[in-house]
Amino acid sequence: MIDIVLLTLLVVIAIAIIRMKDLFAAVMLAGIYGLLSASFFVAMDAVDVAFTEAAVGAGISTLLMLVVITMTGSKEKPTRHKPFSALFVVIITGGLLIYGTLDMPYFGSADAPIHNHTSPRYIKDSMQEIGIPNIVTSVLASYRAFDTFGEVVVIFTAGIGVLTLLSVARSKENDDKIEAINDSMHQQHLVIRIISKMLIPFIFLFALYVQFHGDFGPGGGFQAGVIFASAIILYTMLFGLSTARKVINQTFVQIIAALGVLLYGSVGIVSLMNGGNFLDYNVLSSNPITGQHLGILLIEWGVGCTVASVMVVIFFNFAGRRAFQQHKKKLQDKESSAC
Amino acid sequence: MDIVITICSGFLLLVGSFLCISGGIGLLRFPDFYTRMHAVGVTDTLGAGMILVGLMILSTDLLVFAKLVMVLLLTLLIGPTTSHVLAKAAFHNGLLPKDSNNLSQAKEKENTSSIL
Amino acid sequence: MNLSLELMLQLCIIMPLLATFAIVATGRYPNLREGVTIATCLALIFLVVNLYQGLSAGESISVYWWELLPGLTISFDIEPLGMLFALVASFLWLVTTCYAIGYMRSHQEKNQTRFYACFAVAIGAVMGLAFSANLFTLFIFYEVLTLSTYPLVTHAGTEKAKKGGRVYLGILLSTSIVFFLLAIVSTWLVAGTLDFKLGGVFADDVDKVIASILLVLFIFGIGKAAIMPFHRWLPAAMVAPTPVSSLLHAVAVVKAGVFTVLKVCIFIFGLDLLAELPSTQFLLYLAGASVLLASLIAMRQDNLKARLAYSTVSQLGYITIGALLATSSGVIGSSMHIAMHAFGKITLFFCAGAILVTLHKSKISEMRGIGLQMPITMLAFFIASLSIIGVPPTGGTWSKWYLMMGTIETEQFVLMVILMLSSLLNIAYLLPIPFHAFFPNLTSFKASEELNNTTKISDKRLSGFEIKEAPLPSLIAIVVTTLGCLTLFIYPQPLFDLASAILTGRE
Amino acid sequence: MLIGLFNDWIVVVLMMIGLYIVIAHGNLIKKLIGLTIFQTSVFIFYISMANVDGGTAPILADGINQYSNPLPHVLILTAIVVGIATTALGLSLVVRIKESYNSIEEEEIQQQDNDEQLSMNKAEENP
Amino acid sequence: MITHLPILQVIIPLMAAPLCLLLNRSRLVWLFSLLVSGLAFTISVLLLQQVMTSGVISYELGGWQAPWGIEYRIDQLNAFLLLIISGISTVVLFAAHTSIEKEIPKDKHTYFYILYLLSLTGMLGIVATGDAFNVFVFLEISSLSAYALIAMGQKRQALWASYQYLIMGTIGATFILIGIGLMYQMTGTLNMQDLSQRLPEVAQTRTVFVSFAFVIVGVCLKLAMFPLHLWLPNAYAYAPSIVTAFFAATATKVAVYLLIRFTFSVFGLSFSFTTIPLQTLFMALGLIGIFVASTTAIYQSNVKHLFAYSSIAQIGYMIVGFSVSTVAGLTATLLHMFNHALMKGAIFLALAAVIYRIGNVELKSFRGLGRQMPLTMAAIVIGGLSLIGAPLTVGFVSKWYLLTALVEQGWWPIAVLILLGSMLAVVYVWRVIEVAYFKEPLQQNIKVKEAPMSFLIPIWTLVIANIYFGIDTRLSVQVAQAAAQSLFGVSP
Repeated sequence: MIDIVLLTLLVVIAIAIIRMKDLFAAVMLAGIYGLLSASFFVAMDAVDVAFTEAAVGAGISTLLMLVVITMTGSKEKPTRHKPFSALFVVIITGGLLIYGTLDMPYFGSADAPIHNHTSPRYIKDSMQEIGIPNIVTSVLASYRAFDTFGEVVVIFTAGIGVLTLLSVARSKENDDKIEAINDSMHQQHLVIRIISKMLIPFIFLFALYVQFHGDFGPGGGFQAGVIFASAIILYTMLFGLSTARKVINQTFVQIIAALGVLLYGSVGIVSLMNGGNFLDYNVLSSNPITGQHLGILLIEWGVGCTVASVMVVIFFNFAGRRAFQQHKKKLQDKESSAC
Repeated sequence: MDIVITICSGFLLLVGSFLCISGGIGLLRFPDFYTRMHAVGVTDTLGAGMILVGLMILSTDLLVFAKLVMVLLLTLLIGPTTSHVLAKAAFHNGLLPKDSNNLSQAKEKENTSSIL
Repeated sequence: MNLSLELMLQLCIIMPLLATFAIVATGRYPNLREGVTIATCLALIFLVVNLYQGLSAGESISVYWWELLPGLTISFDIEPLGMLFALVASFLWLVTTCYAIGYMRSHQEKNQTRFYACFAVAIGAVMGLAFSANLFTLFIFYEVLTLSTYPLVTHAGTEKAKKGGRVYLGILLSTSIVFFLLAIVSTWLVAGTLDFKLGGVFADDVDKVIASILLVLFIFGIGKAAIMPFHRWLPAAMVAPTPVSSLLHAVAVVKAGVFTVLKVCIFIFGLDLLAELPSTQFLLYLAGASVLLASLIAMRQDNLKARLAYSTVSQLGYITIGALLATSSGVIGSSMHIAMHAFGKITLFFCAGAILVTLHKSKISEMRGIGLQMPITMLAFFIASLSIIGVPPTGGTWSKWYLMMGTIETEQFVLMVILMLSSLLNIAYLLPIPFHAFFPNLTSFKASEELNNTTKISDKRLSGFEIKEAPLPSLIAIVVTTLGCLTLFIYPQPLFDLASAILTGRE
Repeated sequence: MLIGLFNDWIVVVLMMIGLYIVIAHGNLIKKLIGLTIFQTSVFIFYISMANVDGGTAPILADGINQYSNPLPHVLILTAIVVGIATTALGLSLVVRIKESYNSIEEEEIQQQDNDEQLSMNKAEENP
Repeated sequence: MITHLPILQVIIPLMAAPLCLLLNRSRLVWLFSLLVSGLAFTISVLLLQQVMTSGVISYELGGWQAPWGIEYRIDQLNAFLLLIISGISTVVLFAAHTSIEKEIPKDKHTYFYILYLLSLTGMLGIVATGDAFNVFVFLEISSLSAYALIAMGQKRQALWASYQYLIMGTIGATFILIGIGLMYQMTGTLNMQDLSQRLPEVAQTRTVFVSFAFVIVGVCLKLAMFPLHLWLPNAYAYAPSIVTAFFAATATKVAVYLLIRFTFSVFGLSFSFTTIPLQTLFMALGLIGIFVASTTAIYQSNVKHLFAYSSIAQIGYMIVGFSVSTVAGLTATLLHMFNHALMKGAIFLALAAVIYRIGNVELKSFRGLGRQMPLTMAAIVIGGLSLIGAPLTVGFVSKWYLLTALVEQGWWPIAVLILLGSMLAVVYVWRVIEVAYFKEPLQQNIKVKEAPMSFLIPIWTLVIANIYFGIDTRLSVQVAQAAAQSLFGVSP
């Protein structure tokens, strides 16, 4: 029953997003949408997914959108043309999908093909073959490890893409100016600064816990990476970009991102060297189970590194762009006032 | 023994959820931003806290207990802070409580020396 | 020297292309460049003549290069018709080149290197076309010819030239791609082969309807044959420099067109099948119509080259008719007419060019009395006209004779009448030019007025001496071709043998 | 039937709302929000397909023999990452567009481009 | 190592990308990625040989057998595509260093090469894999890098084009995701081979029909097939010219591959073409696409736009050949994929050279280039002839096959339409040629010189390939036919 309720709430929120002209509100609603769907995933027993969705849908993506809104302004202009064509397309597509659902196995029915063809093996044999309780992790990291590799590469690609689009050549005096802005901004947030100072270590700790506990409970490299990054992002927001950049060198972070991907790949290469197929962990050690454990540990670590550092890089570049823009605006104002 | 635990925890949970609901109602009914925020802040912290305690009493596994303690600490830390930051931000951006002429001068001071 | 005939055959096609590179390389030194060109011409003629002897010695000469697609080979094979075409083309190419040298130099044309290079490519394509052993090879060289002549047509580079070029390329490419290619593909699928075979490639039980559709596709597709309504490119190409026009009209393009028509009729369909097809009739009358109409239009042209162009259109009609008559005499007639018309028309164009270069006149109405200044040229013009019209003592007689024979054999009296009529029309639009040129007094009073003016002007311009002929190379070319016209009347035997050998296979 | 497919239908509705926002709205950020909603709804669709009545989270434990299907979870983990990657890239594009066009409204941007094109054609006509 | 070729094909460029970030020295990175791409090319050649001799290669990733693990499955079709992609990328990459100096700021060069390698990886991955979901993942890799690469263009329109592409592409990918989901729900497997065996049982269900529809629509969005092509022209026109050359030659091919793979291998011939009226639909769309796109191309003032539209038209040809749904038709399509890659690669590289010298590719600035950049222009002319389908160029070969396929079926009118379409190609190619050869050069570029060697070598490699494969068609035809036959289950 609870799933019906959640879904209905989701629909309500989605409609609210359509009507909302204020982008800020829309973004917040989108965040709530993410959070709700995460709780829906919990209700559906998909704890790992819920974890990730909460971290991403409600966390990172909302954050990024907010940063962007601060640069682009948060009012949406009403569109002049009537969206009948869009409505038409949507109705056709939706109708088609509804039509398609008619022959689908019913919700939760245990005799649906998906529960009877491939998955039984995962559930039954993964303990013998991989030896870790969290089936999702074993499928993710061993049976379909290559998909996960692809996922890491996707996130890496996104990082590079953001770098190409937003990175600004940084010069010392720019930084100082930006820093000045930041300090004036951040004088006031004393309370929250202290609190977050208290919290950040624990967040890191939690990230590590998620990273290494992924084999036994929900969690894994990706979630850990996001949490890790979120701590750094929190720090950056409160203490200013340039300070954060002093603490964490961006080039260094980029290199970590690259290394993460390389780590993942080289696990595969090593298994090639040892005479197995690519990403075949059994050959990593004399005992297959140990091999599996080792392999999964390593690749999860690679995932964690890449995700965390890419998230940090992305945020740094958004924030850096923002500071850069403000700095430029200042200069322009100076010139205009001068002449 | 069991029965006691069940009753206590049930009581706590009930109160907690009641507080949460009242907080929600307050959010809808109260006149302006600050009062609403007050309602939500207080009741939520307390409500959530009580629910957590209730669950703690129920919990048999130590690990679960520890986790719940952490969550409680977290809420206790974060709830007030967020309310504080919200109120501050609102006040800085010039949102005044209803019928608050006396506060307006205070705001002037705020702007002149913006250090807490 | 003892090259094997096969080697010669390949050289015929490759040498001009190699020459192109040589020409481009030596582009900086005109004399050297044209030396190369002439040398190539001579070598080419030598090769072709050798091949001719080989053929008449009864040897079968064929070369297989490679298989482009499974079943589609690029291969060459010499048979009388191709031989005839090759002979005419290679000889006239030499002449044209000589003429071109004189013309281009005295006209100070720009980028002549490109001109000679394309010239060489064109003749190479013609050779390939003439010797091709299957329709596919023929098609390839057909397209190469089109593309290589495009720069020649637009040589001037003016807006007018470009417009002409567009029409030229537009019609030739579109017809060849849309109809010709389609026809070839279908033929391949229907008959299973594209190799030229005496008596046709289609099985006897081929569906008549499909066959006739194919025939129509072919005749329209071969736009170079300039059957109406696809003749527009020919007048449009008039913007080209005169040597090019003569190349187009006499040597390469149009002849390639009608040659292809003959090839298709004889070696793809075969005369027997051709005679049975319902569409043949229709096409015959179409050709007849284009003969008449073109002649009529030619009457009304004042620009000499345009008039000649339309006369070409009508003459091509003759050849097509001959091919479609599907009788031996018809074939003989049209294949001989290829040669005869080539010599006649090229002479006419040379003359037109010469007049343009020396007296800067292109309008017929201005040409009264120029015979006094350019007697040789106009004499040549007169003889060539006779050959086109087809009266003794010129080569044109024979071909027309055989065409008539053909029409009578097949009892196509309408066509016979048409042919006669158009010959009369030929007289009407060709002969006046030389007459007025020599005997201006014959003209009406008003005309003589003009004449006086013109002569005065000319007197002024040519201060002192009367005679002012074209530049020497051009003049030589004119004389040679004129003599050609005459010789072909007195001594048509080899030509006739080739033509008659077409249907019997080897001699 | 109604109960059996009700979830799927709501999910379809969600997807379509997302798609509608993407197509109909002119604001670039709004489009991206729509895109996230669209994708998230697809995730919901996958996850609800994985659910089994009386199943538990696919983490092996004693005494439980009915787990929900782990494979869709894995797929969606990957898909979520892809989603955030796309969003990040899209947002950075939006920032740059705002800088160079000084607008994030589709219509205005199109307008500016068209004007530019027209002016260029004019320049071509009378150089 | 020979047994691991399938995975190495993908993994080598993939691993190279992050390494580039570590190298971070423009020239060095260029050489490195050139080396890597060359390596990928050699591997693809080896793979092709292996497949042609010993049939389908199956490679189980992580050592888990097929329906449970991910499988790489290389048959003639994949091998052919792998060859095209890696070959083109190598040739194009050769010119990259010189070209991007002018077009991309110095500090972004490394990122450029990384993204280039990543998109190469993505395409190779899509083609090589035998797992439906893995396709989606690698599709996203290639798409994301594509968005970023396109956004690197000089003009601001590049950003807008890239954004539009991003929206369209993501919708497409999500559609594919939905389609795969429905498929999975009906069969419980993601492996293509397995799907093709299990789908027929449920072929009659509405769900499978819908999943088919979604996959096809998604692919067609990526493919820029006629009604869904709106993102392509700007994306191609404003991207850095190297990127344009690379994508124009490869990206759409990959999409066509997906189309073929899903219709023929996964859903199966009988389902795709008998149960569903795909044939008529695609035939119509393809033809309309040819005419609309070619006509639009004629009216473009920017040469990159012009050839971008011609690409859409060429896709139309592929679609037509595909929808004939006979061995001959499919062979024509595959051949045209190969040939179109060659001609468009050559043309767009030549345009890159023009941009390098002149700075833009407006038609008016082509005046007189025929004299100033003879070799580059000659390349465009030959490429154009190939587009038109003149004999002795590759264009003719594929056109010939398409025609035979159509006439075999007795579809004369369509054959005629195809030929008319190529007449339109004549028109738009000739606009460029006339301007280049018969107009006096503009004042500002009166002293433009021929493009540097680093352009001429790759351009002419492609041009010569254009002619060579137009004359000696054994290799391409043989492979294409083998692939087509294997897809139709005909034993060659």
